[in-house]
Amino acid sequence: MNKLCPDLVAAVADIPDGATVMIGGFGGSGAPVELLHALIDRFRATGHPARLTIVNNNAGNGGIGIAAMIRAGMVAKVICSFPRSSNAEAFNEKYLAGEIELELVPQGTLAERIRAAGAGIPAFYTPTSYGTELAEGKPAEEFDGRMYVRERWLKADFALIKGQQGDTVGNLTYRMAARNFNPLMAMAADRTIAQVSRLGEPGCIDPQQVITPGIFVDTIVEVPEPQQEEVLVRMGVVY
Amino acid sequence: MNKLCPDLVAAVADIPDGATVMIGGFGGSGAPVELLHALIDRFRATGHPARLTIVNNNAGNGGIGIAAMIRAGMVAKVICSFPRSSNAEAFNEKYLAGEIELELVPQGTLAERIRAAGAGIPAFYTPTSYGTELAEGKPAEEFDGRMYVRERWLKADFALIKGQQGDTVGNLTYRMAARNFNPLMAMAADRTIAQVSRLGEPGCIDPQQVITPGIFVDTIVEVPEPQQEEVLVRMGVVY
Amino acid sequence: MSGFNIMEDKLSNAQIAWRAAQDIGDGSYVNLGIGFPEMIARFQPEGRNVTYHTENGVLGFGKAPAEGDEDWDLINAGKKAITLKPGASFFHHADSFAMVRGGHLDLAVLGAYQVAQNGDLANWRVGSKSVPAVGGAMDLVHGAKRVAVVTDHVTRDGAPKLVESCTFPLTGLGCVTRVYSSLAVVDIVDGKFVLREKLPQIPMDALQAVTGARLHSEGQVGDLIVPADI
Amino acid sequence: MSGFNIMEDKLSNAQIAWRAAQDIGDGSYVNLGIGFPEMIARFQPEGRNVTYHTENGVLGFGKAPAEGDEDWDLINAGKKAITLKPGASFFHHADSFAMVRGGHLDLAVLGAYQVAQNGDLANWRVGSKSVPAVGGAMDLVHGAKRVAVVTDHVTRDGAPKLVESCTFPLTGLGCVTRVYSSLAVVDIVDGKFVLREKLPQIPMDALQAVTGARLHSEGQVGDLIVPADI
Repeated sequence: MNKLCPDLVAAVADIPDGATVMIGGFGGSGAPVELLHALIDRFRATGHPARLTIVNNNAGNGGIGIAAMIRAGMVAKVICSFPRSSNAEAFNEKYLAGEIELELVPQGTLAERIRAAGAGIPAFYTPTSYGTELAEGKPAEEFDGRMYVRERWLKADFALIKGQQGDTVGNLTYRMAARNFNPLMAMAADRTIAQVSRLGEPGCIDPQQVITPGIFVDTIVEVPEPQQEEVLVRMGVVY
Repeated sequence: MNKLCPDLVAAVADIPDGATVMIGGFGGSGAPVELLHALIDRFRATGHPARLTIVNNNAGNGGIGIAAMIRAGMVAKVICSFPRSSNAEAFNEKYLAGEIELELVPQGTLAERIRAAGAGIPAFYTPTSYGTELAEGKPAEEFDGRMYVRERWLKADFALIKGQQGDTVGNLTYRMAARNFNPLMAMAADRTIAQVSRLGEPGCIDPQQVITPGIFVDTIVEVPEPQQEEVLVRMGVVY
Repeated sequence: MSGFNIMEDKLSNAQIAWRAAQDIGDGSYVNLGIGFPEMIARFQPEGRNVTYHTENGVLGFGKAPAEGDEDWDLINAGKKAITLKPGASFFHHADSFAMVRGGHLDLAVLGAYQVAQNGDLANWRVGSKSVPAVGGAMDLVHGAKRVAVVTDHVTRDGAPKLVESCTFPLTGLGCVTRVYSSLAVVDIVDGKFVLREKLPQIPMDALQAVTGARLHSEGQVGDLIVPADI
Repeated sequence: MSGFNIMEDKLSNAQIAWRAAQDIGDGSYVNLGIGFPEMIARFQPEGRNVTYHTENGVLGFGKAPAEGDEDWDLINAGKKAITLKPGASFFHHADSFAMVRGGHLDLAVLGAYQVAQNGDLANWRVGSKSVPAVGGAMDLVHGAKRVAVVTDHVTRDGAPKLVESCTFPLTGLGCVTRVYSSLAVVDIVDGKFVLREKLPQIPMDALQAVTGARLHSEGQVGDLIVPADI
């Protein structure tokens, strides 16, 4: 019941080759940089986990985080809405060389597919992408005189997320717009691993202010002064 | 932009005959008792609004709130999951006399249909009720080897909800388990009318602690010491 | 019949609840249905940490407050007053049923009118005369990883509640995995009732006689032994 | 052609943004697309209260902070640093797109590669060579109550951006209701471009010549007049 994990190495030790891994964050806000770097360390030391499918809004930026995972060669596929960014060379090079697969999903559909997975909804209808190439091959149907596309849930084996305040039973809060995809991914993965800036005992978060209830979190590791992806990218850091 | 309404009478003045009205609350927690009683006052004085369709988890309890609306004769139909309660005579009598229509919806499906309406999702699949009489007439489909029922969104003309702290742009928090259906209904109605126990200026709620963002609220009225439905029922109050 | 009287010698509801509580593992997330199933929380074995979920948006609640200390904004799905344990959280109804439907609960325990050997459950409506009410039962039976039933083995009239197929309106198809009855513990495996434990005093043929479908056994049938002082 | 040079005499992006800003009513909830549309917020007329939404989960944000004051956990969908106004709120991505898809925004303003006379919009991808990226555009065009486009009237090569039908990959079908271009304000009504305003200097035939589909008019065509000092 105590979900506390002593260190980053142990937190990511169970992710196998070929896993689908959701990674929280939008741009540089809410990205679990330390968890990702621990995963890269493991890959460099052992060659595992390889051939990962990554789910994130973006496809990495600069030389750290997801971009560093891609460059390290551990990512086979990216499911995202917006692979473009200010420094997206890591993804771009692999993509244009045909070395990485891309599943492009409209941002709201991506969010809703992840939420649907967490909520036990295998499929839903959305007006988004109807009539566009991103709807090709998907069932379409009319409701109340308007056309909609049917989308499937999107599940993952693991979610790596970043919270602000956490407790040992897995309750989480998020800092400002760093919330983004994190609470949704926590619901949609078989195992959710959260890094938090502050860890406390149960009761340290007002029950009315919990954003992610602990039932959605399996492993929690404290990273007291987390790095901010945007800051690292601007400093030109390469991991 | 200032959504503040000076009094309860004005807050409910626009609800017309035949409207579908979502009413927040579960059991006695989170029920906007004062808004409902203002609506009853209006009906008694003017005969309007009549023939309402009410959406709530329950179908009224005791002699106040929804039960009093039913007894007053202003309700034509109830959409709910659990019309039974400790003192459900108001609904039971009308129902068994064939004077009120009931649409029974499983509780999770009710919540999801309301959320879907707020989120622009016209239909979704759920395993709930598959193979039961509540799924009769609904499309069913197999996903990943399991059967699901297709459910439609549930919209309303008005939502009457109860918050704890509110501000003049419509942001809301809720008190403990009084949250229940209130945030969902706020999203799903054309017009959402909220009573709050405390009203403040914008900024009085930490942006990270807002549960219902103001975009979902149209009218807000302060009721500083709201009555608690459960307490009124236990006191045997009849409105 | 070795003098066993199923109306007198059967387990009480409290004893059934005790037995069900023994199977709830440390660290589990559990939803207990309104009424009889709620009683299970009282018998949670010491040293096990169990987190209780209630449909109306509370995770991590504890016992009922003392009379007079109730806060009616802090209730469970049965509209009874509850208290919070440290680490509790509140959420709205859609998030609450995301927990249910999304398979995040380890166990849901419900009552039953009838359970069929294929796992079908009927527990929401007996006839068509009264006011129907379904609540969250239909969601719970398709959401939790395990769905157990606590029930008397027979109705007040002595009719079997474990049946070949349900005659009452269904709550869910093929959803129940284990039944804790007043006489036995029965699993549902591949469309069959598999007897795991029975009261030692009741002969096998007497148990079969009050069960509406064939009871199978796989290896040893254990003794259903419950502390007498419950 | 009365000496009108569409490359020199056209409105600047800032002037187009100013014109678009005039139509945003008091009390509106608005999403401004990344890049050029974001500029509209600068020209919000005094006395009007407009609440801005950004896809990554912020409602009620204000201007960019001074350089050096950025907090990179407080950004907009374009990953630019923002500040909060009193009454702001944070929410997760599913709730954010519930606002979008659920029809809660009064207006979304986007850029365009092409807009067709039936309201089709192409704004996410030009060819198949580069890395495709769609973001929230496909959600926004089907969610907001009104979808407006701000754009140059023609491409850098002088090709019309208001066209009979889009040749680039579509973002959404029949979704645009108004176009603010560098030469005109054009509504889309029943599958037709209806000219509402044009720069007074540009002759009607010159405007039609750089428009890829027939410009209709209903009554008076207004003068598109923008302060010169913008």
